[in-house]
Amino acid sequence: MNGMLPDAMVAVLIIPVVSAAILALIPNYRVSSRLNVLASLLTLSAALLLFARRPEPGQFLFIDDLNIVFVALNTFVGFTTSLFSATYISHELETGKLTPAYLRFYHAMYQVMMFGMNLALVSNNLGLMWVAVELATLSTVLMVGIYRTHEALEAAWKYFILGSVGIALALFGTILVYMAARPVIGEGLEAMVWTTVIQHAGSFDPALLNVAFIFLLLGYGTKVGLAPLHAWLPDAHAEGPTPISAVLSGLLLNVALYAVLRFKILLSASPQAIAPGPLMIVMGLISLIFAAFMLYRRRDIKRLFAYSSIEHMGIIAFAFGMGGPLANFAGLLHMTMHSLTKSAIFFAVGHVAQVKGTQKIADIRGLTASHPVLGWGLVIGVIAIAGMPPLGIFMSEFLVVSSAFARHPLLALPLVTGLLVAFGALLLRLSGVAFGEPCGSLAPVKASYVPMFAHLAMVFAAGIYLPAPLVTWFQHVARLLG
Amino acid sequence: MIGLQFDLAHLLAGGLVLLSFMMLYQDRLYALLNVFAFHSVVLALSVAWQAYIQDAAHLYVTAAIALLFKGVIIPVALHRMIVRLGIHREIETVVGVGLTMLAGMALVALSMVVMLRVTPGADALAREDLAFALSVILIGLLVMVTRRNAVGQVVGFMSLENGLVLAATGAKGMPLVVEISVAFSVLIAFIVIGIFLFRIRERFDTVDIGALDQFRGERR
Amino acid sequence: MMTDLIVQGSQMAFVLVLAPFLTGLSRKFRARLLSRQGPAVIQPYRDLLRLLRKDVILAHNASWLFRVAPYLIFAATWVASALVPTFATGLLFSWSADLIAIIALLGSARFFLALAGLDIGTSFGGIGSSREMLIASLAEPAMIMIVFSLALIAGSTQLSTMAGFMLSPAIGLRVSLGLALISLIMVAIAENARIPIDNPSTHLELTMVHEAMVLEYSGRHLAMIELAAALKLQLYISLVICLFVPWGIGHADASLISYVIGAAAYVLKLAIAAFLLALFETAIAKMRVFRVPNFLGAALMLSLLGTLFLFVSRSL
Amino acid sequence: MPPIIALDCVAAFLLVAVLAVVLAKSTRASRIVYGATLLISVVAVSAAGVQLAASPWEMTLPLGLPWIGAHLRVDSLSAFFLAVVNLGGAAASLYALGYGQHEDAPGRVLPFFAAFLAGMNLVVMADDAFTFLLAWEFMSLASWALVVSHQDEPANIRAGYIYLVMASFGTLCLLLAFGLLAGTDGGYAFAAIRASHPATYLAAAVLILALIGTGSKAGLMPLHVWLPLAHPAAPSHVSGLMSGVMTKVAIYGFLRIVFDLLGAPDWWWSVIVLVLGGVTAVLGVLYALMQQDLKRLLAYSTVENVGIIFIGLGLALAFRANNMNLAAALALTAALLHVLNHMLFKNLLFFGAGAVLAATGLRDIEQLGGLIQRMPATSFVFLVGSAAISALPPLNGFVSEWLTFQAVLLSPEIPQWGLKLIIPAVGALLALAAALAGSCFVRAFGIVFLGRPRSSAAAEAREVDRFSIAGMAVLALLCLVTGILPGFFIDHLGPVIQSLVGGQMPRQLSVSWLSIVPIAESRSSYNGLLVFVFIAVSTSLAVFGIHRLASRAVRRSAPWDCGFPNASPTTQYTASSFAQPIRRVFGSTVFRARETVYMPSPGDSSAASFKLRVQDLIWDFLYVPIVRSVGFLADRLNYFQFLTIRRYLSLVFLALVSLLLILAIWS
Repeated sequence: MNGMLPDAMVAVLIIPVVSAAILALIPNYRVSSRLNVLASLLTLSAALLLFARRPEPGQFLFIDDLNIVFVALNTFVGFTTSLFSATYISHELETGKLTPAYLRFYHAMYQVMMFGMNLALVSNNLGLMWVAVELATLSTVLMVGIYRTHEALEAAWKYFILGSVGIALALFGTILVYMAARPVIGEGLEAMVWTTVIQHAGSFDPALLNVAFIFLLLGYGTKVGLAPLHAWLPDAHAEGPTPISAVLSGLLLNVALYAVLRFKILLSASPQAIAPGPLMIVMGLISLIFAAFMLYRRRDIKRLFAYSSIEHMGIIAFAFGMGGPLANFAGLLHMTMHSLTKSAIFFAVGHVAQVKGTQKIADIRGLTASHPVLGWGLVIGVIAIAGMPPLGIFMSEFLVVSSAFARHPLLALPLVTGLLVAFGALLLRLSGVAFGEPCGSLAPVKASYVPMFAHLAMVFAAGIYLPAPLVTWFQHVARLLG
Repeated sequence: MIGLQFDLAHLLAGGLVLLSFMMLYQDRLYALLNVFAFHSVVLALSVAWQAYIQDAAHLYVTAAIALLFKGVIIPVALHRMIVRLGIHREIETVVGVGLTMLAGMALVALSMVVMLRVTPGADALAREDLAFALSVILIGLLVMVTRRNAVGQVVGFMSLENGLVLAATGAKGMPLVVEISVAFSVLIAFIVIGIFLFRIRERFDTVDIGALDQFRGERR
Repeated sequence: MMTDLIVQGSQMAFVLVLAPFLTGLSRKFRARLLSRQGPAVIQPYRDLLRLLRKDVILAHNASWLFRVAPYLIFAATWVASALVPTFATGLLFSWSADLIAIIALLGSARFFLALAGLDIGTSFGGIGSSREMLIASLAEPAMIMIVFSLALIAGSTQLSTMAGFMLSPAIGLRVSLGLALISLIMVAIAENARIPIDNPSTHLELTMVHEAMVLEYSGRHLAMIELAAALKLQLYISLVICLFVPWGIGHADASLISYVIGAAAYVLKLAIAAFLLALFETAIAKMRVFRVPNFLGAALMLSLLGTLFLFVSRSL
Repeated sequence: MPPIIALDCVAAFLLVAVLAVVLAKSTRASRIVYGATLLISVVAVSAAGVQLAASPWEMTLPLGLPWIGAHLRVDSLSAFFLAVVNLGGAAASLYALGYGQHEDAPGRVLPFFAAFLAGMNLVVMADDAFTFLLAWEFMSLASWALVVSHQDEPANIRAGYIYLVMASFGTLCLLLAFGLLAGTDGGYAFAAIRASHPATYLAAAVLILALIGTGSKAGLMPLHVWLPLAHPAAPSHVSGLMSGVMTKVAIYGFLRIVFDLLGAPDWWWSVIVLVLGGVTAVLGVLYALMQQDLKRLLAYSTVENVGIIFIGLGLALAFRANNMNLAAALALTAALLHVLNHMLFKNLLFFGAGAVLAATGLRDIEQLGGLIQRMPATSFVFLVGSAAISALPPLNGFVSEWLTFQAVLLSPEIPQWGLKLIIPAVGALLALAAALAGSCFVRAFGIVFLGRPRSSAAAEAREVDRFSIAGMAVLALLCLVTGILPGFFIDHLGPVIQSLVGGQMPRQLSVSWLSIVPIAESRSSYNGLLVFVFIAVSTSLAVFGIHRLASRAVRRSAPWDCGFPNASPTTQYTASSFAQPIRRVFGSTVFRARETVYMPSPGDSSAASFKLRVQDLIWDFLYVPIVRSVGFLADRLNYFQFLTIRRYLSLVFLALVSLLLILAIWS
């Protein structure tokens, strides 16, 4: 046990790679789905070991207070999602939407994706982080297109093209950062190692950093799904398998956001450079309000919640952009809560779509009557995502809005407007879906509710009571984010 | 010696920008491809030159990749694809050439303004390279935006990526350059194959992206 | 204490006895003005007694409310009018309800009267109640406004105090007082269903309000309601008297003589008021129901104006 | 230690809610749940009563915002509202013991009922912004679930939707207000807020936000639109709670923020509150007069009463701004007493409406009539409620309005001219509202209970079960007690008033004959007890005397009706015809009432027709445009869902270029 402790960080990466290789070889989908769950569980436990004892930062990998949170969240949601997908995917096979061959590919890719995201999080090297994000993106592209339907392929293609452009922009930003770092730190790998870069950030050339940040913001912002770079997100969510939608919303967006945050820290470390805050605030507000209005005309339930992800990413970007211990804390909390809630919602939506055999909102009615557990679960989820107590997102929105209004009243007004508009839209759709005369099939749900309610329970608990260690941790990170 | 180094590098980088401009006003796909091939060759040269003056051996690999993959294989592949798709004599730009050129000018100017802000502390070579690279990237994006069909856009994307490589190699001692260029080649291969796949599956009667996303998520 | 109780009791008896007399008197004056002989002044007493002795004829679907209402109406009105000083102020229970409360008591009476009108489920009852409530809902605010302006002058809503203040030299001649008086009279006319708002002596269904509500009543119930109506008329008149011409009114702890004087003065004023009322009623014609709002609106405006004047003059 | 009990009660309510989820299926669930809530509320009422005079009790739980924790505090104000809330809750539970049996899907009602009570209790106890808003929103959520509990009717779903959107709008306003109060470093605890005195313009902003936030929950015009939709949609005992109690919790919020947290007021604040209150009172009752749906009528009358309460609050603000503490105390007492009174009779009336609904299945009063014969008990208590809400002595509604009038009469001492001129006008509005309320409830009671049945359902109505009647009777009794012994309640309000305006009315119970004397006996006094006794005595005197000395015989016959009685019940005055004169007077301007009568010419055999159109102008001119503009924007932006990839790329491109431009221009 002690022997492997230092390598927990490596394990987080190795386990997915190995299991991906194995999964690619196993024909039987029952075994592979179980194995998938097992692998995710192992990754999760490895990630948790990181809390126990933190390895020294290396040239390529490291763990600090910031990314350990993300890693833990990432692996946890990865695990629950694998649980969900294990029950979900078999149904896809029965309905013939997928063939065993594709299923094998699916499971392998799932682990590759997890690997990519974990790598992006723990990498201590800007270049490596970039490569990892690209890897995660490409793997998700393949997953999105897995159904091979016209719409799926088209969504995948859109995702692919926009994603590649984003990658390119991000790369240029990374190069610029290197250029800025080189005169101070000297040539070679050292100038790309995060831990060293951040130490000398103060003496970097601000002009270069400015340009770099713009490219990085747009590049990784494309992945975050900030408007107007969001175009890929709704379709990718809507057309891919639901577990992937859950992972996209719950994890990939966070990973990209993590990258943006890193560079925000870097920029705010150098005094003369432009303040990254305002840029993020503006993009956040645009995304929030845009997505809020887009919610009204959605007909596909998964696309609806995809747009709500854009909205929440906007809120988070706003919070981090505002900065300060309170807002950063709120941002972190909101991000965590959003991942949990949104993935829970997608679990529920997945069940709904399988039972009713459609994703069209108009064709789903009276869930609380026809499928009480599922229906009320969805209601709780939407209530939570809409920011109502006693669920976690309420707390973060409380902090964001109140502190924003105290500091920049004029910024808070569009924020509040966006929140209200989005709330109206979500509730409108919810009351259509959850209440009224049931329609469609009344067949019971086969898949397990465990992941969904596990997430909802956590969100609920967080809304009432945040454990002290977590709080101190978040506060520490918030201070770190400046 | 420094002077010569500088001048040659400068020349090659400037050449790249020039070629990007030429791409802007090509309305025939063939011509576009040819210009692009030339673009890649020049890139390969400049990378090689950088490899020589930085005496960084691994950059030669990048140069080779640029030369072979983007200078030869991809253009040829696309060439044949165009023939097979029978779209070789399509004239397809969105806005008029003149306007595009003006936009290109503006972009170059913009990138200059932005980049020359950089304190001369960073060596001049890097600054020049970066300025040129930035303009190549922006023009590449402009090409992508002003082209209707997928091949044109892919070419635009690749020229953009050339700009990236130029920047990467211009950055002295930048690690992972080779890996990155490889990764990008893979990416481009994906794209090309993607187009090709769509063609073969007979899902889309043309690779015009306008048709490709006729569905666009939700019907109105 | 005991004497106080007696005085209070005599006040209640006094108003009760005097109310039909007032009605009879005004009828007599009216007849005279129309150069008719007219019934005797004590005719109302005779009517009441006869009604009391007659059987009650109830509609089949009359509810308990219909049977209880007359007594409640009578009681509320009686209590209200007993609380208005007639021959003396500051009686034992005079402070148990101030002017606002008295108006509200009349309101309760009206509430039950309107309900009684709806109880049988005839169309006439409905007409009556609906129009009555319309009139009330316009007259009450006007009345409250009058109370405001008077209370602001006298610094009290307590009738005894107000009367005392009116007697005191502190009171000069004021615009608001005049306005208040006018609108009070208008309200009184409306509330008592007199011409031009309503005509107490017709059963012409298009015009009637009060009579339409009590159409189904007979016998002792009708007697109660008639008596209540008489009491109400008398209440308003004695209100005008004690607020605007309180001269001669005695005070609680005064001697028996002053009471007698007060009573005499009161009866005299009552007679004059009856004459004026008759004069007024013979002078003008009944107006359409939907002109009533304008009439009462005018009253409301006048009273509000009076109040505002006061506020202004107060702060000058 | 009573306050602990109050806290335990919240916990107990939540426990019951969970329990209700568990045994929602069982048939005896509703009996168990309502019994439990009844028990808990009674305990809570007694605890609150004890706490009313005691010194504030505080406690901090390690919940909610981590670095602040959940502060709970029960001072006299909270205690008073705890009493109101739980009294209403107890009555509702008692009533629901019977009424709840009619529920066809109890699983959708029981858990949220208990949760709703818990939420309201928690709001009143909260002592920091986060806990307050959490409880506030939880309350809205639970009540929303109750509104949509009869989910098969689309109208209910719509009502719930509008309700929750308005609620969260209000919550966001409160959130902004608290954000201002708490300041940048986030001192969310009320204690910290009290300590910090915001700048005047900030305070004004907070006042406006608080007015919007709490007003939207209380039903203040023009934020009332959800109320007449949502309150009737819920099961009747819940409607009673929402109208009678939840609006009061909103009033509590206003009191807590404006009177307690915000510090000394500015005089012009009161102008806003007074005008809004006056307008709300009159418009509310006018709308109530036009309604056909009994429960909606009651909901609108709730709007009216909220207006009356806000008039009292506005007066208190005006006096307090001029340091006239006694006057402020009088006005505030009036307002708080009306809070209690309205809770009593509005619950009673909604329960009555529920009883009618249970007995006939009808809410449309045009279909009802003659119920006094079939349901004597219900009709009696409903009559008491109607008399009380019409402000008739000797019942309780009159006392609070009388006190408000007394407060209005103190206004000439105020120096500001604006107030000098506005307060009398508001007084006139108040009087108008009171008078109109009278005719409104004559109409309601008369059409529903009197006359002849207008439908077979009404003709076959059955008296409701004894639990329901008990629930209503208790409230009716309380209405009477509050009416004849107001001094007792006023004295118990003393500490509350003291804590809010630093002054209180003179002790009333010491006054002889138990009458109430706001300032001085020479100035004004009222004695509900004596008035009651007088009326009772003289009534019985008259009855006794007449039955003894004169005749007592009764003969039954057909109604006379001017000689031509008509057998058909349709010839009775209908509700709309009853309201017609008032509609003529106010309607044409206030709500665009349009009557179209079609009378076929002689010989034409087609049926004559009468159409009446009444529209809510506030809805048309305030809300419809908002909805339209949102829809418009949504449509416009929706194009972004349908662009080609190239266009999306150009978006990215434009974003990049514009940012670079900014960078080029910047510095």
